[in-house]
Amino acid sequence: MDLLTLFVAAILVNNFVLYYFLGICPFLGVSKKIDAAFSMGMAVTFVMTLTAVASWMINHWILIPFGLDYLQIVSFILVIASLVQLVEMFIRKMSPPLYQALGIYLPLITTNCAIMGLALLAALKNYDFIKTVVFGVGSGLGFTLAIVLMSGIREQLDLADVPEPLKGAGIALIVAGIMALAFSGFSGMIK
Amino acid sequence: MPPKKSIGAEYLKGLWNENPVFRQLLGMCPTLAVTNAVINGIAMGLATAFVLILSSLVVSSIKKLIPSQVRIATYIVIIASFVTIADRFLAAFFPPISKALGPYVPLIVVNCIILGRQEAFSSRNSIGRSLIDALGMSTGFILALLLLSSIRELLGSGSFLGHQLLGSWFKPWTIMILPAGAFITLGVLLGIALLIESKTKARSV
Amino acid sequence: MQFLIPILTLGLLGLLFSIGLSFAYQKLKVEEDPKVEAISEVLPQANCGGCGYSGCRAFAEAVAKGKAEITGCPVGGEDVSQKIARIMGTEAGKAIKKVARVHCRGNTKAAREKGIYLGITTCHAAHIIGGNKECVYGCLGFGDCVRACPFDAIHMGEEGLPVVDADKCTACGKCVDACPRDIIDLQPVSQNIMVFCRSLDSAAAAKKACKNACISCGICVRACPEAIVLENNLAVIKDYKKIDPEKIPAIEKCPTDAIGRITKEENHEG
Amino acid sequence: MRKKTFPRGTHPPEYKHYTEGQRLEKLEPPEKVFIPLNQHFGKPADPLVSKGEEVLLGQKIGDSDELFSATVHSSVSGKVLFVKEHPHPLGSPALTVIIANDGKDTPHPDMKGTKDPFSLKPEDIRSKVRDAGIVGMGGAAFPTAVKLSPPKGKAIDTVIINGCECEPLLTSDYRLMLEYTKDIINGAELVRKAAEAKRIIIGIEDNKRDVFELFKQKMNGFPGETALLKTKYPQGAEKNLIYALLKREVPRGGLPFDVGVVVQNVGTAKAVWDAVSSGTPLYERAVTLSGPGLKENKNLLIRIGTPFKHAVEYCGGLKEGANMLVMGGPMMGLAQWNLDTPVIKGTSGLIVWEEEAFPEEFPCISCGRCVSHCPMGLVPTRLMNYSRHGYYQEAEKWGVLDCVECGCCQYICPAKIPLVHWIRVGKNAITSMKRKKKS
Amino acid sequence: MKENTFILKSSPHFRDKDSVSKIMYAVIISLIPAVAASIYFFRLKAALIYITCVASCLITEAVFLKVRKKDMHSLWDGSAIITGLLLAMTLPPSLSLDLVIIGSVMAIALGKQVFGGLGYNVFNPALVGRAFLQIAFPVAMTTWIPPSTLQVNTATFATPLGNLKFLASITEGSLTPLKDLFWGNVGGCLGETSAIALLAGALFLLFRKVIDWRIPVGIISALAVFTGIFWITSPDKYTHPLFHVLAGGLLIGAFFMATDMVTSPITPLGAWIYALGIGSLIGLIRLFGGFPEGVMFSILFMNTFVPLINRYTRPRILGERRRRA
Repeated sequence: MDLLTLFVAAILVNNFVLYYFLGICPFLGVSKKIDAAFSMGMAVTFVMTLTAVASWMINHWILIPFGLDYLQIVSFILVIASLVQLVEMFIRKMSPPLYQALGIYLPLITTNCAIMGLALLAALKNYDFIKTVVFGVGSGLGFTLAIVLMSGIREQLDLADVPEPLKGAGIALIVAGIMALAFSGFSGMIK
Repeated sequence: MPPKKSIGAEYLKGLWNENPVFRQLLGMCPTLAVTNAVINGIAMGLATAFVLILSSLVVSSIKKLIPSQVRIATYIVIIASFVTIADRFLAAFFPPISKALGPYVPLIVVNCIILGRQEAFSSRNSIGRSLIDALGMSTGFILALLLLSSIRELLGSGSFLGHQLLGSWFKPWTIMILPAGAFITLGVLLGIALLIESKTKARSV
Repeated sequence: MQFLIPILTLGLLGLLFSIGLSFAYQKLKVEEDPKVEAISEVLPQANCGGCGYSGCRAFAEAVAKGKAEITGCPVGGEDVSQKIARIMGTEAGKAIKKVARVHCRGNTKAAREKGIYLGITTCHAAHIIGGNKECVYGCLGFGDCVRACPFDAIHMGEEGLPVVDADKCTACGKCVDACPRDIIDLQPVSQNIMVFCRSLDSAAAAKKACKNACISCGICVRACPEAIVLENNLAVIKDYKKIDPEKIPAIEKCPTDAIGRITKEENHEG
Repeated sequence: MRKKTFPRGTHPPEYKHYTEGQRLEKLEPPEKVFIPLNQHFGKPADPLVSKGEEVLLGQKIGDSDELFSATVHSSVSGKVLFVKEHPHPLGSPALTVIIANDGKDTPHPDMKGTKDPFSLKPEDIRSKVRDAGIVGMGGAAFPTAVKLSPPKGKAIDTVIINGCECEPLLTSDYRLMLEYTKDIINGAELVRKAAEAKRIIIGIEDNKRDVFELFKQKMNGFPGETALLKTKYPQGAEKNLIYALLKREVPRGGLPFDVGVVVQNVGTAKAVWDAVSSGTPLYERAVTLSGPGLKENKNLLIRIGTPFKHAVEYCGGLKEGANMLVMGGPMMGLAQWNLDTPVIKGTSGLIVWEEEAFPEEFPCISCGRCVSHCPMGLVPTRLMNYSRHGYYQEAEKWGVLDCVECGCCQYICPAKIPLVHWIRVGKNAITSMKRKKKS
Repeated sequence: MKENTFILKSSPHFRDKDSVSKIMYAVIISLIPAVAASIYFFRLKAALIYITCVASCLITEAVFLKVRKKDMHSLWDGSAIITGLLLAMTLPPSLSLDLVIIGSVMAIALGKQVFGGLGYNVFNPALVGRAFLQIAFPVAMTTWIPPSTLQVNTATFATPLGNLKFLASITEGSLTPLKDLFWGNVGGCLGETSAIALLAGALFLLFRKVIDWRIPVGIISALAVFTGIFWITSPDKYTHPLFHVLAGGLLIGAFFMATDMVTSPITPLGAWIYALGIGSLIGLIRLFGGFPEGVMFSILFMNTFVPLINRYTRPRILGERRRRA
């Protein structure tokens, strides 16, 4: 039940985008088309899961035993950057269609603060291994939900008469704000 | 390569024309996350400026030594080191602020402003120019954070830097210090920024 | 010992990853279009994803393949899009600068209206129900070309005909595609004499529909038979190079102004 | 008996009472007729006559080697004045044979009847139909001979005779059905034979119950039935009619023979009978002249090529202020601007009224009425939006090419958005893009 | 005969008489019984809130139209008045008027005009205004006063749903009687109290086919099923579905807010998905959430799904092969 709560909370209540403000860049950038947004979401979920595993291992097997907590930032970012690049190359080699669907979003993920944020938050909250993984998957799905909803709305707004200065990022942020309002209805559901 | 700008222009472009937040839409995560109070915004801005300026200095001074295949990785390591220093410094001397900023100080490492400037500017320009550029960008970033956090703190708590400014008649808009308020305020500010831009452009043509 | 552990850890991690990466890099190198490189060069390299693509490189590739708009980079703004346009343009059109030209002088005074048009006010929409003017070949005047221009180089003139700003025009061809009646084409900027009519109607019908229509009288053909011919009731400049500059005044004797030099109003240069 | 129908659709006011009781009158041919060579779906015919030539009534004056084309015949006897461009009801001017009527109506010797039409072989019927220049007379003017010769492997089992006349105001088909019942049934039987089908279904809307009963009686002895349909627009649209009667769905982008059906308008059936039994080619058709803008409302049998002006004057002329002239019904008809334009084979009606100011247009409020009324199952508002913003690929994905332009969506739209016009823009853009790609 | 004075336009040439403003004014008419009921229950205070709300909505709308150089005519298409009325109906009667103005401005500005005005908004404007107030001023928005027809202790007064939230067990306390809920003799937001008045207006709208019947039916049945399951399994902890249907803002939400044409799906199947989603989310939030009421959040949340729903519930085109199962 704890795990389920954690999972649902990561998706709805403590949504990475709408609550933690993580991954805003791709959230604004790759949310113009639903298909792209969904692929991006899936790619992020995938990388988040991997990162959750890798960062937990680094943190608990190397950094903590040696008392090197302060190297967290450097080593996490190294892990993520290399991991993403390896995965990209691997996918490109193994499955070109998958690369077309997911791989092209991977470079963008390297500098995506959602991934780094996940590693840091998981370390900060002292989750055990299983919890870290669940947290990773849930957060990834939460990101996917937010970005796909956003892309649906933006596809519709593309056809709307949005005031000129607000077109693009402006209206997207306002929509995100109202989405955050709507999502806040779930607060209190999970303590 | 575009024609060289004067030193002044190189500095000023970060304030408006290439303002990282309002014009380039970079570094949105910290911009939104830590601006619920002015003090947090300033601290974040300063920390980012510290990292940006020092990384720019280092990158521009060793730019010839870095092989191009691993340049991004190298930049990241350099940035990460300075971020660690900033993080530790805040934790040691300003624990409450460090606590308030939470994971967002370490997250400076993935702030696109910093990496973007290294790739786009420091790796191609002299140390002096990079320094000016980094200073300009930092100022632009700090100003953006200051603006956003002032609005949010003023409306959300009726105060500025913790001092109660608005009288008791004012009912604070709690929403402004919550995520929804952050998004909406920034969205509206972006709209205003673009509006000003298009107005000034129309006049200059 | 205190210093050694972090150095070792980081060093080992770095070594591990760099070996893996360089190995993979060697294995998976991909050949690339030089245009991609060139476009990549002028992009801001912020990898912000604002264009909808995964980073600047992906955007450059998409532009090079013609999938993305040259104005797609929101960070770079107009500056960058013009640079990209130039990169893409030099590939396509080499040295001669071309501009869009409008081949119709059926302005609000000259062309007769058919009736009261109460439809959607775009050229395309008017065209599919037969247009608002009696001439079915001429400009409809609703400005589809103006809306299509990404460089703000076409404006609707006072008399209901589009005017091209030759300085701003990059000859991208958007307006040519947008015009449902094919009255815009791209021509070398130096070419200043042309036929301002596309009507294939017989003389009487054309004259009735528009005061400035080509009535296939043949004056221009007689003035310069080596370059101009009549085809389907319309004068056509077959070979611009063969027009003798001395014969231009004779050509300009056209009774309906359907052929002649581009006027200042029609060409906003410098 | 349960009335058959199709899902969705709408029911605009009928206004059929204007002309319902008006018998079909023969309109005397005018002094000059203007016969366009392009009166059908497909390639225009090539002229067979030239300036100054004498022609006889029913003489072939245009033909083409193309499959998708139809022959054109003179509707009067007299002298050819010109062969040149003339205003055409479909929009741009088209090549037209202009004939001065000598008033004698001397018939062409080729107009010979057949003694026993029902004993003819299918291919003979088809060639007679082609020679007579018969096209679909409901409005689309698809060459009938082509419709009767399905490609190999597509067997036809049912002939549907379309007696719906679902367009408001029009009653020309109704009068035909009332006055030429036997001819229509005979024509239907010939169509069935030509298409080698098993049965005939005559579909009639329940606002024409008298005609339904009449056909039910007279269909005795013919292989087929008469079906009563609910009065609903667009009941007479081919794909919807097939669905209503047989519950078969013509595949997207397909034609009725993909589901073993041929649909013919009642007017076409009569024309087929005339062509085969008496050798008369298609040079005359029934036209409803109606609407509040005309002094008198009538149903007329008009020679092809008669200018609108002539017919309008026969009805007493236009009323003051009449500013809307539509060829066809008010839902799918084409707005006309010139009274010199001639009646063609696809002219089912000429409607005139005074149009008030254009209603104020609102933004779409997504009420969904267009969706719940579209007989094709499309989302018109989305197609409109994609088309308006130039997203033609998306529009195509959402089925813009499946739109039959029946006009239900725009009729029902509370925001008064010109949905059909936008959809036509989208369709046009997509087809021209495809044409460009091919070339 | 005059030439070239005919009108050129595309078919169809007939148009139905219904129009957007007629639809809007039908909605306004349908709200009259509920507005009248609330003025009866809460007297002058209610009237003041209504006037302030509608006026500030109209003014905000006018300012936007002016700045964007749009036709002032569309100020009177009725949509701004509806937003004002609906927003007022969801406010607690005790709310001070300055907050009412803030809410109205936010409803029109953030909920409608930033998207381009009528027809383009993604979220229900009245609910955006309401949600803004709820999050900005949580205390003011949950301070209730009893209707003037009810004699109770004002200090501990709560709404029927609030009551429900505080009760440890259904059996121990006194639930608001259903009869009061039905007539509206209870505390709560202005317009949501009287079920009978709301139903009267809703019937009119359904009769005029202004609203899609699927949406209220879907919402109410989903909520009834959701709460019904818990009621059957443990009736001492949870109350029966009828209470949930009549209490709080459910009726006004189901009939007047969720059915807002602009922000609800356009396809029939979409309407079902949307309605069932709202209904179950309301149940979820009411039974397990931190707020006593979930109508507003549920509708806003499902509003975000509408573009996706519209996209993936496209009707089958005639002749299109059925999708493989």
